[in-house]
Amino acid sequence: ASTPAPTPAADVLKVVLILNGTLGDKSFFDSAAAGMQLIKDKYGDKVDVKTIEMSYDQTKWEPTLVDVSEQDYNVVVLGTWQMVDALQKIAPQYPEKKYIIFDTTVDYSKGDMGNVYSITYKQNEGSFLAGVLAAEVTKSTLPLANPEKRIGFLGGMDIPVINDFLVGYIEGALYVDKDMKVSISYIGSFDDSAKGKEMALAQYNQGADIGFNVAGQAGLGQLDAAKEAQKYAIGVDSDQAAIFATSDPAKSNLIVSSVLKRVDQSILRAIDMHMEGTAKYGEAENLGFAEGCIGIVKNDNYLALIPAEIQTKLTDLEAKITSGEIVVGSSFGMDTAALDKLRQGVK
Amino acid sequence: MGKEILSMQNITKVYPNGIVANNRVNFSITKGEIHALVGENGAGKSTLMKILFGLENPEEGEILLDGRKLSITSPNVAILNGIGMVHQHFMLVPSLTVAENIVLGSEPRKGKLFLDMDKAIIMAEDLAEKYNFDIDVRAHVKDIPVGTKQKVEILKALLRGAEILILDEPTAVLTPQETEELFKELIILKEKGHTIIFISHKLHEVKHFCDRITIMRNGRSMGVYNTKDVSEEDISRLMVGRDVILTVTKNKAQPKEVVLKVRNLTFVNEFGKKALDDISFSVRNGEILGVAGVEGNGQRELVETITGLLKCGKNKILIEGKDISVLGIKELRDLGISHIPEDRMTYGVAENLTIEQNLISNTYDKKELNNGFLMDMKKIIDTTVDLVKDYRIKCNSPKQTVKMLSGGNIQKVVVAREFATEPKLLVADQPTRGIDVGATEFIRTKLVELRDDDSAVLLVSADLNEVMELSDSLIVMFEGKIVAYFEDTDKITEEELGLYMLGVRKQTNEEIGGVVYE
Amino acid sequence: MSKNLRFDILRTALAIGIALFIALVIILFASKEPFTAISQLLIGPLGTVRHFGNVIEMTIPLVFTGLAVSIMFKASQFNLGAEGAFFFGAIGASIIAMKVALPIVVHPLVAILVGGLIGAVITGIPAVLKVKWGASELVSSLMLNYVALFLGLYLINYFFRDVNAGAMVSLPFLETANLLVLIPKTRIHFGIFIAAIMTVIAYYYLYKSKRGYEIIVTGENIKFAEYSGIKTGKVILMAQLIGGFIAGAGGATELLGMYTRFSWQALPGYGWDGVIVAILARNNPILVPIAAFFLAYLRIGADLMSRTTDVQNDVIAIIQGIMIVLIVATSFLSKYRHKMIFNEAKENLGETAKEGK
Amino acid sequence: MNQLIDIIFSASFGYAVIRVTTPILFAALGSLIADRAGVINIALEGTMLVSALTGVAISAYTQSAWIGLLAAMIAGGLVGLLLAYFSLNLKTDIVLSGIAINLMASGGTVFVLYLIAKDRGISSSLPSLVLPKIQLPLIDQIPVIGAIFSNHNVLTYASLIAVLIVYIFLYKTPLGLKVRAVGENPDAADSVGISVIRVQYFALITSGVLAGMGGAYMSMGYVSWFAKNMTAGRGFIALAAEAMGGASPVGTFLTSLLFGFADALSNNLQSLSVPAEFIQTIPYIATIVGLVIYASRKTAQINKIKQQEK
Ligand SMILES: Nc1ncnc2c1ncn2[C@@H]1O[C@H](COP(=O)(O)OP(=O)(O)OP(=O)(O)O)[C@@H](O)[C@H]1O
Ligand SMILES: Nc1ncnc2c1ncn2[C@@H]1O[C@H](COP(=O)(O)OP(=O)(O)OP(=O)(O)O)[C@@H](O)[C@H]1O
Ligand SMILES: [Mg+2]
Ligand SMILES: [Mg+2]
Repeated sequence: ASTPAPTPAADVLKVVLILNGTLGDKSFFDSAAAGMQLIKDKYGDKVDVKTIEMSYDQTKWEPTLVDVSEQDYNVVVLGTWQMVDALQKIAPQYPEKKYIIFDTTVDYSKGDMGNVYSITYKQNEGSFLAGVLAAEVTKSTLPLANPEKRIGFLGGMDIPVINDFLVGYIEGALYVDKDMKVSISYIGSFDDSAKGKEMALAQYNQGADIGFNVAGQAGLGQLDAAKEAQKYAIGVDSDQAAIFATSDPAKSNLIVSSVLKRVDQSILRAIDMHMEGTAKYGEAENLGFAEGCIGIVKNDNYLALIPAEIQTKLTDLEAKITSGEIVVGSSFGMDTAALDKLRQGVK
Repeated sequence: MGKEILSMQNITKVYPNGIVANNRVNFSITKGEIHALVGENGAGKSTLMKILFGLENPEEGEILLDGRKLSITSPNVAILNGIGMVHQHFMLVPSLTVAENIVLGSEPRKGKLFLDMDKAIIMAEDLAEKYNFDIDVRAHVKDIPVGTKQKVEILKALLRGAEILILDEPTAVLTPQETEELFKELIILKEKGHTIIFISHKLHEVKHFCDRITIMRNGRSMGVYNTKDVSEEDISRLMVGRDVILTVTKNKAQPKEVVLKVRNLTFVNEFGKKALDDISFSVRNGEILGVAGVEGNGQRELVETITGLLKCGKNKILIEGKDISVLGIKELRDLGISHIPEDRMTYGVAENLTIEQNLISNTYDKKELNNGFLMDMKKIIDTTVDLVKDYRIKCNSPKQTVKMLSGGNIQKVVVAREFATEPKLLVADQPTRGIDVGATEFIRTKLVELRDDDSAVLLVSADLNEVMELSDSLIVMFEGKIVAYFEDTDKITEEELGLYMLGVRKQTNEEIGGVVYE
Repeated sequence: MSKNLRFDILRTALAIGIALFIALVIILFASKEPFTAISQLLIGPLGTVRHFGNVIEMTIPLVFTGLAVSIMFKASQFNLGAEGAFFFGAIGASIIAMKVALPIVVHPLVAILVGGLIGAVITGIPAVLKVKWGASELVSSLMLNYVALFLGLYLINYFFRDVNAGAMVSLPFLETANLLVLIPKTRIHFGIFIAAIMTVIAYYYLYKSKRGYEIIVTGENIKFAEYSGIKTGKVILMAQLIGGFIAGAGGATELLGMYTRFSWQALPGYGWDGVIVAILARNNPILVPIAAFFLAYLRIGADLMSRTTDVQNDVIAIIQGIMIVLIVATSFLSKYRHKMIFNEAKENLGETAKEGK
Repeated sequence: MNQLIDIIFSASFGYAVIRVTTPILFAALGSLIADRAGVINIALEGTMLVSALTGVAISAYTQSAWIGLLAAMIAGGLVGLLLAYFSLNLKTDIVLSGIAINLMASGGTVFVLYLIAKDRGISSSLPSLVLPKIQLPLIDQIPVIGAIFSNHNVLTYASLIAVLIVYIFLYKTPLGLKVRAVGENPDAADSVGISVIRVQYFALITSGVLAGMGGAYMSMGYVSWFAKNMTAGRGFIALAAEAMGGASPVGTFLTSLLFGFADALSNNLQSLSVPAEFIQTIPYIATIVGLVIYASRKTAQINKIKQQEK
């Protein structure tokens, strides 16, 4: 190893999170880092946690993975599909290490990966509820709703994870009303919140009265746009109403709900299982409502704004999805033509 | 003799490349004199004056102004102490107007904040009128000819009312009349108590107008003389270290076939003005055709159309019978045209490249200098070392950048390159501008040699002395037209020529038609 | 001359020293383990073969864009086309690598050639616009980079996307297309030879061939070049095409050497890095690899520092900036240098004076 | 197609164009002043970032948007000063200095953001303020015009006034004349006693202040927070706009507006059935086309003159 590893106290679990990006995305990298904090909070001195940002330069990812594997960490946490190839190559070389990969799964047929636990999320299911909520709001008589049946979707980039949200969202909207129209914009960036705001404003100007942003930091522009245009918004990943609850209540009050993708919870859950010795290394798990890793925020705003019958409907649907009664489509494995058809269908 | 007002003592200047431009130079002037500073190219005159004006800092030595020690760290300090300077390589801002250039740095204001352009124009106009300079002060500097630029430079310095006025070769591009006019003014200034330092390679001017002379050689001062005690020959001997023949001897020309044929050439410039108006003439090999005229009467356009820098219409210019309107500059050069441009710093050299690189710009792609894909570096070094030696370009090595040469030596680089190809047609626009007497002699001799080797030469010069001495025949241009043709240059006088140049006289069309040879 | 060289080395060393000192101060402020951090920064890359390999791996693309930018800058074409050319060259090479079945050795070479040609087209456009209409190459190249980005993403996303992949990436390359890894335990690939060859060719082309001479003269004084008979339009176009070719080939090489499929979602930034490298190398191809290595070493050292200690990436950006500025600072110690020259000149004068006697 | 026309001719679109133009215009004017003084300012992007963060931080701390703006302008000026120091005193190549400053700004702002907001991405935890919008008294009443031109952020109007001020400064004041002279021929300026370095310092600092106002607009008007890398290339677009505008204030204004128009268009067009990637290229292609038209008109003029000769 490049650095002389300090001798670990025998019973301290050393966990490292390596992020193939940078923190501050207000999305799953931040959430994963928060997960590390949850672990530290829960286990205190019994664990040692560290987070490494590898930046977006892919050529650095594999070397870092090798580095941490060679060092004295017990568990390596990493995420996204882009890390899969490297992990499939490295994990078998370090059988004594444990790997937890989130938001994707390794191909267990490609070698001995008994030390890898994969976590995926049913974001399409959470997004389905957002679609239902948005469609209900636009049809409703809420103070800022208009008669037009149009809702908005603001994506960061035209990529599978974002589109997984989109597919669930569209299906949810159409579940409520076959004629529902969805304005779809991709910002082309996860940074440019000003552009996010512009695009959201354009959607609101075109008749959407509620929008759903799935664009990390850039998506926050939509919340500003909502305040400016006096329309509704749905947040993503974390409770976005809470971000502004104190600093800007006027904005916060327009955020009817947020779709949660609790990477933090899923990592904590994995370490819990590791501590208990029940961890499912060598397996993949697809987490959703049941595990508390996907959800939709029901905070005071939501409770105050959303009519009771819609609230009930959402709760019902959540149950139906959890039970498998409703199966929500996914963008994974969907080809571009099919996706396009879906998008054009609601324009 | 007035009292000494300025003295530079033991000045040593070493440039960053290690060249010692001034070596313990002493230089002093007395109040109310016109003091000439002469010396070979690269002797260190400009450097000494740049030090005085705060553009360069000396390593050693001190400057005393009125007996006070003064450290001139920037031109601003110099200006505040009443020192003004006219640089030969223009210090002008091309996109600004003449008036703006003149007032730059001491602009008249409207209120506290705003520029008073109207006042600036009036100031500039008054000044030009006072010195009898015919300048449109509203014109942009980029559009005016070199001679006018020179006048703007002079006006700039005069406006500031400098007590000590340094003129670094101000007369190189002026006509004799204009020079005369300038000196009248300088003498008025002198009588008012101003002191003038005058650099020139034209010794008769020095002899005529200056009180004392400091002669420099090789970075050292060779002493101070009263003008009346020394002859032009003495001065040149002291400068160069040997006797210099000031006139070129040449045999009568033996012109043969027509090489350059210009027929009914008209050129309209950007402002819609006819810079060239129906010009026709021919130049034969074995002769030098001179073009006389006050700057700005179409000479530049004429030269640039012939050499391809400006495009002309079909069948207006033919070289050995070939219509050049369809040819690029490359093809023209391949035909055997050489060109010494008016503005050496713009067209003549790339100042950040080495002397070597500048010397091969017209031959770099010739077989002799190339070995298949690569250039033959050894050959290039050999040829350029020879040229540097032949043309006495003063430098450490040909690998030195041109920027580090003195003005005259830059000119020599251009001349060496353009002569070296033994051209069929040489278009020379002021070939000896800024070149010292010794080198001028050499270049003029070379020019005559070229002629005798059957080159055709078109010589443009504002230096009447030069055109008259070198040309076999002569045309005079005025306002874009040819107004006179003299088959034999020896048969005219300077005064006569001046009348044609100023548009007072004009020959008949038949007389002018003589230069067409058809 | 050797004195000058010695001086340059001394100057650079001192500049690096000062930059490091500033870096140390910043690190002291930002870190609880400043000494580990600084040693990681400085000698981390020398720690293991793998880490040193990382430096070389990163040097390769920097050499390509550094050369590309050098040649374009030499012609005084101040533009950032290398960025777009690198990106689009990589796209072109990817398509060949995915879709065209060719034997080993031939396959990557064809892909790199195609990448180069596409890169040439990208930088050729600003050149044509400049030569034909006088449009500023700075603007058009900057804009064209974005066009290249979005057009490239469109191509990949709509025609070559791997629908089974969990991210917006292309299909995997065919095995035959990958560049050979040369040194085990590292990812140093065959591209290093291509980069070396490009460097030598670029050097000879620029400084020893007549075409290079034309580029240099045109870049220094376009009016003088025209006056001398050089067809400056053609020269500018040529310089841009060659620059683009090298950048495009660089993108292709990087992709085939370091990746198994196309997966960039943004411009990778090597064009900007190329500007840094070119300026560090004073646009001299032969110095480009040194400058590229320097930058790569700095970056990898910084990475190691952020990975193993608590110093964040952001701090590293600041340190890098300071280092780059100081090392290129030409006025640094210039007074001292002038004194040295002066003394030397004086000595010479003394000698000649003696000889005179 | 009808949909497209509806969009373009709506008042909200016109309003959006002006709003999108503001930050670019500020930075482009900054670029203009530096350029005219012969010192190309590549650091605009980083300057905007630094100022955007400063504005947020100081407005949150002082609870005054105006002090925040002032601080942002000062911060911009300081970045300009730093660039001047690097390039004019240390004599580091100015392009490289600019790139280095951008590098430092992108890292430094995140670093500082983390120190003050404990967040590496966004400043939303800070109670920062925004600058007010202004209702234009009479214009407000006119139907469509009012909707387009009234009720913009105070900095939007400031940017328009800045165009005028820069124009007057450059062409009607002694210092402006000096700036132009220095930019074109520093030797000439030097020879008449103008301190070239001082003028260039001034130009770079002013350039920084202007870019700083653009940055303040981003975080205290356009949106109400600072976010990592939020300028997203606007500094470079501004460089392009300035170069395309022929380094004249009015030209720069028009090209900034053109860019704003194209950008607003691309933001609105996604509802049409064109791939997003194509729409995202609109501003850039529009710029290139605009540039070519502009440049070719100039060459056409020259050709026309040449035609006459024949
Ligand atoms: N910027 C410079 N860098 C290096 N060397 C220089 C520089 N300027 C002048 N020199 C050298 O200093 C010497 C003196 O030059 P200077 O210009 O003072 O000569 P000069 O007497 O004015 O000559 P000329 O009559 O040709 O103008 C020359 O050898 C010249 O090459
Ligand atoms: N525009 C310019 N750019 C760069 N260097 C210049 C410029 N003008 C003059 N120089 C340098 O300054 C020095 C003096 O040149 P200048 O022509 O002023 O001297 P000079 O004594 O008038 O020369 P000459 O007697 O040859 O006309 C030269 O070394 C020259 O290289
Ligand atoms: Mg001189
Ligand atoms: Mg001179």
